[in-house]
Amino acid sequence: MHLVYPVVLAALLFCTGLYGVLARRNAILVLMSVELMLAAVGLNLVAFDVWLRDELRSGQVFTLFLIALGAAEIGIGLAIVLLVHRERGTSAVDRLRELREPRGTPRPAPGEPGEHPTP
Amino acid sequence: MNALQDVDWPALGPPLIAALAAVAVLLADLFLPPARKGLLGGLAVAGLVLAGLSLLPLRGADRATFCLAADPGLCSYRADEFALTVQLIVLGGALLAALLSLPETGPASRHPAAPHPASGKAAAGNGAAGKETPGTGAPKRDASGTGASGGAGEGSLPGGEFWFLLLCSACGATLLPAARDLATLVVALEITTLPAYALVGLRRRGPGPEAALKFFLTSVTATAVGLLGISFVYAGAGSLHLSEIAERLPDADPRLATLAEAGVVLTLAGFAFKTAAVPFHFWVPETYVGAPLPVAGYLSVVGKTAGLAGLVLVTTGAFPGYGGLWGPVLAVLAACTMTAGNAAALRTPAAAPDGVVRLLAWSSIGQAGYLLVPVAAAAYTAPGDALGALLGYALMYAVTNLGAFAVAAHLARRHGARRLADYAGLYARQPGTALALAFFLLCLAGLPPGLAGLFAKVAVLRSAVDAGLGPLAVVTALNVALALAYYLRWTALLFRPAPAGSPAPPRPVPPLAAATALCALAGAAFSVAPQLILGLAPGVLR
Amino acid sequence: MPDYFHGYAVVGLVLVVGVLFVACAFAAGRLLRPLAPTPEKLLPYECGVDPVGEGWAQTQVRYYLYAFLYVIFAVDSVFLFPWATIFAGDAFGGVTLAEMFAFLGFLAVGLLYAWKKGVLAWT
Amino acid sequence: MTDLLLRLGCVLAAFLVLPLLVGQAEHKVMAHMQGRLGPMQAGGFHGWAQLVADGVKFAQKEDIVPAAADRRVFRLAPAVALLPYLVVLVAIPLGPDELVGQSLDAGIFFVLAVLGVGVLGSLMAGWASANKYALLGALRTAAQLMAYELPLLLAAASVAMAAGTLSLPGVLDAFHWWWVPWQLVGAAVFFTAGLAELQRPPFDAPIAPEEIIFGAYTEYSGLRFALFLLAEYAGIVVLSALTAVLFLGGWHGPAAGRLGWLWMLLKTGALSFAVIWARVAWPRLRADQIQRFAWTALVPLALAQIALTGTLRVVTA
Amino acid sequence: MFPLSETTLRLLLIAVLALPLLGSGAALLPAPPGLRGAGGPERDVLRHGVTVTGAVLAAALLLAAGFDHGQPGRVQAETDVGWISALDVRLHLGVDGISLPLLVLTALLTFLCALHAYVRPPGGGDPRAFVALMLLLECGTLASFAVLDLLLFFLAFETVLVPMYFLIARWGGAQGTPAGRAAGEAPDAAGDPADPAADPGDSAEDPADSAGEGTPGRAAGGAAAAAWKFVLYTVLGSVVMLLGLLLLGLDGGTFDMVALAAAHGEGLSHTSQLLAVLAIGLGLAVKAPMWPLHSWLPDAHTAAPTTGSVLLAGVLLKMGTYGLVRIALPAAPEGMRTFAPYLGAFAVAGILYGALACLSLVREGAAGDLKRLIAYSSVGHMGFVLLGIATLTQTGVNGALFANIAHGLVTGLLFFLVGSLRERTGTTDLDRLAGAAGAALYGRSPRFGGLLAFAALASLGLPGLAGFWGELLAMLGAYQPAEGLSRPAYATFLALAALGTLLTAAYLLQVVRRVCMGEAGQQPLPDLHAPEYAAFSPLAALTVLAGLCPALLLDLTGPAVRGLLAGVAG
Repeated sequence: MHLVYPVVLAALLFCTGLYGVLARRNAILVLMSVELMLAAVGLNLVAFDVWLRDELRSGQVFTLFLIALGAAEIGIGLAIVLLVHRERGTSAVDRLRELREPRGTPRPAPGEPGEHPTP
Repeated sequence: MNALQDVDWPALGPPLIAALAAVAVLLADLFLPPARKGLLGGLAVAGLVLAGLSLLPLRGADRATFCLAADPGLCSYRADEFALTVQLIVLGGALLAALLSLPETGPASRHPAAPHPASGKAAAGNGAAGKETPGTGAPKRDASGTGASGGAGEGSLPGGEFWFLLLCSACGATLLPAARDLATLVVALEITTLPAYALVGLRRRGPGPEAALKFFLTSVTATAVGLLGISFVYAGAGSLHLSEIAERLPDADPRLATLAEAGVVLTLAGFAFKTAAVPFHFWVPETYVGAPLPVAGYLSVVGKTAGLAGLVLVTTGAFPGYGGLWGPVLAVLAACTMTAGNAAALRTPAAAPDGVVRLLAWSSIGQAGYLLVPVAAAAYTAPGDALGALLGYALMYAVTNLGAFAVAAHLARRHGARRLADYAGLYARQPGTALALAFFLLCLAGLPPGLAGLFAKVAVLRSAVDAGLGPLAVVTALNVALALAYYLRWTALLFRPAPAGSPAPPRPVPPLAAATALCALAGAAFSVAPQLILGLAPGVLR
Repeated sequence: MPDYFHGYAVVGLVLVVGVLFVACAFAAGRLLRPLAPTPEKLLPYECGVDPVGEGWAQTQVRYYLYAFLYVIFAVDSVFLFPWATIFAGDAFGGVTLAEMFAFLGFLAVGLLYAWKKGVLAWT
Repeated sequence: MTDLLLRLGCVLAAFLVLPLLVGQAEHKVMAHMQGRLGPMQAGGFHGWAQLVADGVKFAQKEDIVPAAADRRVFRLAPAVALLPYLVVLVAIPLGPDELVGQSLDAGIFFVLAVLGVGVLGSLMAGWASANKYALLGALRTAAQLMAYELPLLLAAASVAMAAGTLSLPGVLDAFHWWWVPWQLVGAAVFFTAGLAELQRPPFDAPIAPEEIIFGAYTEYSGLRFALFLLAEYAGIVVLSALTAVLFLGGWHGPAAGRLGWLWMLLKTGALSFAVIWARVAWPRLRADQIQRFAWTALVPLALAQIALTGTLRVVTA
Repeated sequence: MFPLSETTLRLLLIAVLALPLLGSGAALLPAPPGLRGAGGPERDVLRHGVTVTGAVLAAALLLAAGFDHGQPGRVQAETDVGWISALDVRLHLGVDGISLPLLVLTALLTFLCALHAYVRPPGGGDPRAFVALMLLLECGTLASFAVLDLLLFFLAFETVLVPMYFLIARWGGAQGTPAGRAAGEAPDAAGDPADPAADPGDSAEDPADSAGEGTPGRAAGGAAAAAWKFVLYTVLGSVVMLLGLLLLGLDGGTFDMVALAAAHGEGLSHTSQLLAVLAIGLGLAVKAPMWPLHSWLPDAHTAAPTTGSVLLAGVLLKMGTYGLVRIALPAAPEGMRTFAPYLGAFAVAGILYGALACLSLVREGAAGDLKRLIAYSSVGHMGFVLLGIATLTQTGVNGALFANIAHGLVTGLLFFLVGSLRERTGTTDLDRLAGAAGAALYGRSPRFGGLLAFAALASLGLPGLAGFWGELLAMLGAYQPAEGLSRPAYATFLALAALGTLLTAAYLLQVVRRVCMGEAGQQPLPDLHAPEYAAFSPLAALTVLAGLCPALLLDLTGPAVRGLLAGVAG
């Protein structure tokens, strides 16, 4: 089989995943998009492995590892999302702002009392 | 032909002992009666110490294991000087972070009914569904916003899970610098970071989960991108062993040249994230603020060192032929990273809640920038010297940064809001603590009497000058001056007279005091004899 | 290599046949069956009671735990299969046995942990 | 080419006929065990055509899609539930000497993987129905699948270890009679877990009519409902055949050269009978009992079986 | 004078460096029972400071005495031990004719400062910290004159930063800025910790901000802002200098100053010489300070306590010029030659600028601060030093070194005097001090007034006093600059510098007029007392001595300079 088909498929998968990561607000969907990206990588690796006729089968072995990694990531990720959802009632990434950098603490303007403490 | 690999078990000692300690803690947590859960911390610390001691017999040796039966030169694990030094940093960092955590991990048995499952947070009480409505969520948010908005002091960490996760992460970080093929490298990296997500969110109330989520999503995306790069590299080189890649990638099929270059860049991007380089640095302050303080310290040192070690392995180990590609990229990254980190740290207001953690977070980004300088320099010179500078700097940074975190953790026991202003007058009340913190900060700033920091910075700059990276050297130098402003500002605060009516600092607790003393001692030793950390010559990575 | 793909080509063919079969069945069904929708008929069926609320209200996050356990163990067992085919090779001997027990030990620890933590007990 | 077409035809035929046989057998066996006669009218002789008649009836029923449902997913679900069984049948050997739809290198792996897809059909159905009982049933299905997939995999892995191959014909080639006692625990685990995956009694909490109407299939009617039923019986066939191949020697038996296919069918039939028997003999387990059984009984047993297999294999080698 | 063995000299030099360091650490510890005096721990620690600095001074004098004056060009008392092999850093110490006077000057000034602090304990906080910081500062300054390794030089350069910062920020006062305070304000408030204006933390809210606009009009947080400005300027300079040092060391193949000086830039490409001199020169020029980079100095001086001002003017500024002579001049002669005219131009600009700024400060109604005025005058004086260096001639460089020392003595004395003046009158603001009529110190406190006038005259370069020779030699050097340098340009510099001396004389005489003269009959002020005599008389005496016997110094520096200039001249 020609290498192009799986690689193009993987590229499409990856781009879909990347789009999802960038465009989705729901944390679960972002998570799923990431998994899509990982799947694309796995496909890539297997395809290259077969194409290269790697005697060590590195690509396939690595893909197995990736599957395990992906599973672990999903496990932890879902746990975190659920926790956030329970605490905040939302899993939309852009609504989580508690930890944002505090912006522009108002400073007394020149001339206002308080800037020059008079002894 | 013997298909079996000879496994050099002693060489595997550090990660292996860490992993075994993790399992031991997990099992002990299950069977210890609630009253004696305190032993878990001791067990974890002992495991880390033991793992650190297992480095001793490996000194000076260059041992490799998990080699291919067909080609004994091709190994997946190599305990050379680079690996051992990074392992030392990682284990030491983890040990210090563990000491910092000791006072915060209480007996997990305070809620006997509430189970703490494997991820440490997945359990839902049976009535959990009711909590999902925003109505009940809102007051909680308010409470955490007006009160001590930091994670500090809001309940203790669940002991068993915390130590297990910490040890797991340390195990991964210990494995990472010794990995010599991309699969091992990636797996080690993930073992390092996966428990870290859980650690960040381990305290379920407060901002922990949010921090964990942000950390997680960004990190996982970066991992995916990096993995895509690795798959391209694999296509070009036909192997995952670093040295094979180094040999074969430049001679790859010309049709694959672009693919290989894209792979190099993407792989770098993935690892750059782990070191919190610009533009992948935005998660750092938020994550540090939301995480328990010891975990933030852990991330800032161990996580960063691990990521950096990965970056070094990939750049100098696998892509030495592409120095012209990644050298400038890393140089620009380093410059941007330090500038962004220092500029933001400079803006941190003294009165803002969590200012301390935010400052430390931004400063750690700035420091990451300095740490990237030698890596970039390694593209242009013999990598040995540059990596020596890198390791020296990393050692210095680990000791002093964790020392600063130790003092911050100490003060956070009384000042939950973790404001910079809380440090005013510390010298008048606890001179020892104040002097130690001042020393750490001056080390980080690179000013005498923090000679360790000074010489580490000199070494970094030297590597840049040596590599002919003049502009980068200038930017670095200017950043050193910039960073000085906020470090010195904090230092000055310590010696300021204590404001009337401010609460007295908390009484020292032994683990924190021990951690502070350890860091101070190590820092002092490195200051008197900088050759201890700067004499490392890891040579060319194979 | 061609053989490898050939095997799965047949599988794909079977799948196509299956899809055709289902499609034919639906097409035939469409010709045969009546179509007379009413609003009542299209309501969710709850044994004659008008539906209230949504399904998620009753959902327990607890199910997630099983998913998590599954993912851990199933992914672990993925590693078992490639290993299973070669572990009894001549050169390995007791080493693979030790490996196996290490592997089983990990699984057992995980199981023990879940059990001790009360994940497997349903109140 | 003709060979290929023949094989395909046979697989399709088996897929269409065997489940019906099992279904009819269930009607009759259950009835007799409960002291009834079962269907007697359709077709004349002991109601042999009852299921055919059922099929015709289903095809004529209105196909209702609830207004709130996710229409596309709702309609697709039955096909997703059914097709994996058809695909799996390809890889199951009927007799020696390539008497199999298609011999695959990674047969065990393939079969288990494809079977995992089947449950997706139930989940899709439960999700798309917009019915809380359906959703609850789907979630129970998912939980159950996850709990039992693991012992299933482990038990199958034990066989793969014993045979040193993942190919199903390869397993049968390596078979010895003493495998049966050796892998007995594994066989029991595999069969039980398979039963649970099929949501057959006593593991039918996901579709328990007394609690949640009909679980994920509550909103289905007509042909789509029939397909779900067909999937259930196809599942019984596949499970029995797989158990027979993996643990009972498949076509092995006296005069296997000529009568291998018969032995295989007999073993499959006997196991199918056991499935039906279980439905009559045991009361339904509660959802929590189902979970506990999986994690505290089957998984440790499967692990023990792997340990036993591995040890014996290495020691005897 | 009397020869000491090389080993003794070596030990003496090490003692000179190590004593303050050890003393600094010891100052933070509680006094041992045997050393506890009656005055309580505060007096104890201040006495400790005097003891240590006294010991250092003694060691330095002994070193100077044992120094082989027959061979001042040779590095003596040399210690060379490896330290950080990875960075090629060696503990290479030694003194020659250039560094010896500076070393002694530093030890002397610090001792006098310690004495001054013992008599007048500094307000503003813990004296333990004060003494520790002062000793650390001494250690850093001494080290920068004694080390012969580029990176060690950088280290010593940086060492002075933190102590100086704290001295200014914590013990300094903000009262010096014009229009800063209301007239009736109690002078003691200057260093009061409760005073928010003097509080470093206050402006620590935003150091960059306050450092950026630390204009004289800004009163609040003056000390802290000034300290920030000092640190930021110096650090910026020193990191740039570090780059230059690294370039020099890496391209030259060694970080050893002696070896680099002996090589006279051989093996260094023209480009790297240029870059190295540019970077090193920038860093040192900030410290020196050279004209456009001087703006931290007036603020720092004004805000610093007496000790800080004295050490800053007397010692710290010398580190910049010393570095130029010691490193840039011999190691990168080509680069130096390229930049010399620019250096000269900036130097002359500094001379004129300093003089004009002083003139404007001394005007009536300008609310000029005396400390600020002396600070600006320092800019002018250091301009002469830089001009001397820029000539690249023996005469010029010798003059520069002489002016260096002279400026240390005279300006140190001036700052001491102004500090005492503030203690007496509560202000250093010329207008408040003198008003329209003059402060009439001659009448109110004759000896004090006389000494002030003496110092001012020394500062303006009256022949027979220390200030004269340095400026004269620098100008002589400019009259005939080194070969290859544009003569007309230097002639212009010469002319402008001469104009500068005139202006200097003008403003200093004005100062004398306004401060020392005036209507009689005002309330008398306390005259000099014994401790002040002890503190001021050595400086005055040395000023006279240097003015009368310049050969004492020039004999020391001359041969050493000849060695350094070999690359430029040859």
